[in-house]
Amino acid sequence: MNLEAIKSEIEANVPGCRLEIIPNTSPSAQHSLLVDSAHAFTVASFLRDGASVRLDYCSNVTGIDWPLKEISTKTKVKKLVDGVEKDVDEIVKTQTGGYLEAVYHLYSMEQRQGPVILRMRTEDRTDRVHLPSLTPLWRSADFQEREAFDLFGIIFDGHPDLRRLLMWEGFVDHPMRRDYVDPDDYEYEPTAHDEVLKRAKEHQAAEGGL
Amino acid sequence: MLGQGILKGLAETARNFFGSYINKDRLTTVQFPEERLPQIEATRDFPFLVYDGTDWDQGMRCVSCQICEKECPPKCIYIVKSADKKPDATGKPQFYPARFDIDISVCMSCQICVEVCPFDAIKMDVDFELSTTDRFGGLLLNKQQLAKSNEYYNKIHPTEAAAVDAALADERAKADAKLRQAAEAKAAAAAAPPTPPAEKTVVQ
Amino acid sequence: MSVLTESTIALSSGPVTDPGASQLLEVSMGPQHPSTHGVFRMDVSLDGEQVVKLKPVFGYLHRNHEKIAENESYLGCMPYTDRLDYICSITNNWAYALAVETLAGIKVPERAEYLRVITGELTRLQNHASLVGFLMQDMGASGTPLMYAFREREKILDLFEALTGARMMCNYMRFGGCRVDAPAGWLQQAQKVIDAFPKFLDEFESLLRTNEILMARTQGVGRVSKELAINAGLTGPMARASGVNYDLRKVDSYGIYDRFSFRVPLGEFGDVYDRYMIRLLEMRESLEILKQAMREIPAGPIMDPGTKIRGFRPKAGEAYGRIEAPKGELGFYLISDGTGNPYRFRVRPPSLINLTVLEDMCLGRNVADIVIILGSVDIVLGEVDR
Amino acid sequence: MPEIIDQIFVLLKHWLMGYVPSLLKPVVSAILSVVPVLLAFPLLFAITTVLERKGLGRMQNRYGPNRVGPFGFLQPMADGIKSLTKEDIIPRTADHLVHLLAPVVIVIASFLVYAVLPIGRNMVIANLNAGVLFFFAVGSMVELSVFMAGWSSRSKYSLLGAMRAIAQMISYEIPLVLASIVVIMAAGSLSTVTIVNLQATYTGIFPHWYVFTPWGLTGFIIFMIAATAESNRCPFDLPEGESEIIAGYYIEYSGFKFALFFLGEYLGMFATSAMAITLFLGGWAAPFSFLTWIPSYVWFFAKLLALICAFIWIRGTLPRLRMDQLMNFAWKFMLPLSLINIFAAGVWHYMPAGASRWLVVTLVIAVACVLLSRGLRRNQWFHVRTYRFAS
Repeated sequence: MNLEAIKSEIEANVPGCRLEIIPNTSPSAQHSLLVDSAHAFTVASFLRDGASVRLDYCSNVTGIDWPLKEISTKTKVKKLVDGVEKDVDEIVKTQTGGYLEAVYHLYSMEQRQGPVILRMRTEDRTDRVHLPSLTPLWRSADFQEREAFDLFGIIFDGHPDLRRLLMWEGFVDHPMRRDYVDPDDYEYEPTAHDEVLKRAKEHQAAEGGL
Repeated sequence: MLGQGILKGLAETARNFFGSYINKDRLTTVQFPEERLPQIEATRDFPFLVYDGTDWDQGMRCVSCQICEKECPPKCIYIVKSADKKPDATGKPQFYPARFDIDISVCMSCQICVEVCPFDAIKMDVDFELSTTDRFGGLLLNKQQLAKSNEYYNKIHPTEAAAVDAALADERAKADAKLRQAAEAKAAAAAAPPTPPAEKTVVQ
Repeated sequence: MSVLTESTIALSSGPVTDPGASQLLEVSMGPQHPSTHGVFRMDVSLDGEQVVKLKPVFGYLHRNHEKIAENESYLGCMPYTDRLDYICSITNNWAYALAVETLAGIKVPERAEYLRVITGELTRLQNHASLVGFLMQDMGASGTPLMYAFREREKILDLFEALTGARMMCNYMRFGGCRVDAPAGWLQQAQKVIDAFPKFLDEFESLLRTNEILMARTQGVGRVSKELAINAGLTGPMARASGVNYDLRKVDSYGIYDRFSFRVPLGEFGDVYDRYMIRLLEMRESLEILKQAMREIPAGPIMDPGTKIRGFRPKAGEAYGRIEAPKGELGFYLISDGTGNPYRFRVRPPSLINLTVLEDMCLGRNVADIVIILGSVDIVLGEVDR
Repeated sequence: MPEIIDQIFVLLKHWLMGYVPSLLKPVVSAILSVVPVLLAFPLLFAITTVLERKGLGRMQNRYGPNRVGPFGFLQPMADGIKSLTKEDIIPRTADHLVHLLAPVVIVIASFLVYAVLPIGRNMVIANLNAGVLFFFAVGSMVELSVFMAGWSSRSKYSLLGAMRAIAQMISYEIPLVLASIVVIMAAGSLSTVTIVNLQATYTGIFPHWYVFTPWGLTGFIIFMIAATAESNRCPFDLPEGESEIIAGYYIEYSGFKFALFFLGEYLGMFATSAMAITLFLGGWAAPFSFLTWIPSYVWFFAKLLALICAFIWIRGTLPRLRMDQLMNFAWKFMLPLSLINIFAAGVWHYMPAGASRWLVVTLVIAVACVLLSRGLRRNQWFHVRTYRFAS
């Protein structure tokens, strides 16, 4: 099954959607399709009902956190310095990430094909974290989107019952984010590790002694 | 007829009731403290440190390379590497663990430490009666508590231990041969006139 | 039976405005309840004994497995997968190993593939056996079927111990093969267990297959239509009981499953009885696979020599690997950024996703039915909450 | 000599009574009759718990209790000590008085019914001429206790359990009483002593037990099924519903109160079994005329133990029914069948003795049985299924 073909089929049928194939260089060669969130629902419902490959089964839904990362690459550039051609290191800074991603692994039970991997990206990691929910299309996304909301903080618009799934009501942070810091609310127990003992001591001091 | 399936089921339980008196296979229960299952060779629970010879401290195979500490998934191993070297069982000077603790309340018996150890120094024990009233100290085993002899290892995992012993003996023989070769080369070199640069370094 | 009004028992803090109106009894089933198979809770609203609302509550056993795995090496993740679905650790190992192998393009030697199939199918046998036992226990059969199932499971666990060193937390597979080869005599011992297993199935079926009480209790209870089963992503015996012909051993034929001939039983009604029977039938098919695998297993290495287990660093990329675990489709989604730790490690837990339709199955049924419907889903909380 | 052994307890009591001043005679006589019963049946309870656990164990291919005392037979002692030393927890919102009274009431009610049960020849506490009526009247006090327990605990599970228990016990009381009517029709008396005496005669070597007639057998089976439901035994243990509503009406009980409930339940089971023996299995009468030399009370307890074993066997095999199925079974099968059984018994009495009445009555009951079970099946469409395999 060809992702290119699916892409062109979607583009022909869903006007205005922006699609991008994210290549996967690893031996698995499971390339994915990045969908803009405005058209994601239409694209997904087309994939489920209209496309030649009927993706009736949504296997896996998950979030990924891509924090903003600066990658500096050193390149040697030949430059004319004082009239002499010299090798000069030039540092090119590129920024990647800075968004949350939701990934859907879709299969076709009817035609026994797959996976077609859909990705959606939020605009940033703080307040514009809304993505359309695909639960109305696939019930199997129900708990998994709730989990992604719980652990990553992606807000799925249109989800029928978007509550925390694994953490308790009233928990504030999203533990699966890369920059998550454990709250200091454990009951520490002495262990073999000095580091833990130290933290325990600090914790007890902060709590006002034993 | 209503009740046929029920009667069939009743016959089955009756068969099992009487069968359990006749057929020993039906009763899988082992009356534990009096009766014990035969030791299964592959069984593992918590790691221990192997030592050669008779003195546990001197014969310890561990050279404190700390690979197991790094690889341990729940991070239950705690090693302090020695500053000096001590001769091991073969007499070769080696680093040794100044401290080697395993917190078996954290250990999950995954055997990864054993797999990654390049010196066959850490192996899995089969002793499971480890309950203690001291929840923290009692389950934190130190170097001495962990040290068990190679004979013990041979007793609990005979096949595996035999293979390890053979491999170690092989390695040692190779090392000896190498040493001998080196010594011979040295002797040969000593017989030959000394080279000036070597002398120079000595002088310095 | 809407006699359970405010006047008889304090149900909520609100005042009684209309004593004649039917009020709902809100029962919190779990987390301490003998039939929730662990620390699982259902907020149930009852009208008499009829369920009008049911909301599952998760997370009592949540330990953020995925976060732990992000801080572990690829090898270090393996023992943690044992603890997902602690009844069938070997298939969890397999799914993870398969995902890593897909990610890094590792080939698995022949003998290791056979060992994987043998241990994987033994796992399926013991999982299904204990599940049907537990289901009957939920139905109130005072332990007899459960004990028969455990008697057989014990023999399979003995096999696991002889092979992997542990009864439940096997930690058996590695990417690129298996950790240890079968010791001398193990295959013969396994053959004996496999040969004796049909006797247990016969016994179990004569005890509880045509039993009228069982049929009355389970038939027509907790029905899931085929369409809903597909849409809600039900997999494994749950989906097949609803008539969805989707067995990853056939669909993906991962490993060497295309070499074995076996059949996939399908249910028609998608009720509890179908789920129960599908599991009994699947055990027979597993035995078929085992027989063939035991016959054909070749000699040879069990690890891919080119794979470095320690300090394993796959190329940057991602992979989704899935297998047919006893409970359904168990998938691992891995993203590598080229370092020694997975950048993202996601488990697709079949038990959790099979619970999606729990409320649909229970609405309008009795309290007694909730218990057996939940029992027929086959959940393990270690996997649901991760 | 067998006569003396048979009557030894009666003679012993008479001998002791000779030393008692006449003023105290009624009181001492009552005590001397009641105390042995108060001792014997709790002892039987202890034995039954061990038997049940060992029997179930063997059915499940386990050993069962075997650590306390020889072969584990002192296990009930250990259990008793355990339950006595356990903390007695009363929920804060519970109705304390009713919560305390409920286990007491169940034990009292269970003991009261033993007054009319003939344990052996001339061995009955009170020979009431309305003994059977007394038995059912007092026996229904158990329902009161169950409701007291369920309501006073203020737990949702216990309330559900109590509701189930009330519905179930009232439904099954009707077939229980209707099934015993056939015996009263045959005996023409409500006195348990008379009923047993009528059965303790022999034709050749065979006794005249009512169970050896078609209507008697049907009555006995109906009675036993209803008795299982009355004593909340598997497969009718819905009020307790271990896996559903945890322990039903006694979920909030702990320690010795819990043990009292347990005792009450078992005593109830013994009592209904003893009543079944009295009505259908000839009470203390020996099964063959040449076995009459064995004391009557031995026969009584032997029959009781046999019935208890049957209860255990059923418990080890069957899963539990659901509430609506239970009700359907009571009202759509048991009740009509017991009514038809009464009719059949009437036909029996008006037909001349011989093969013809056997044939007619058996036919009536068999046809009723088949039709009713078909009716039961029509509502519940269950059947043994066959499965297809994907290609």
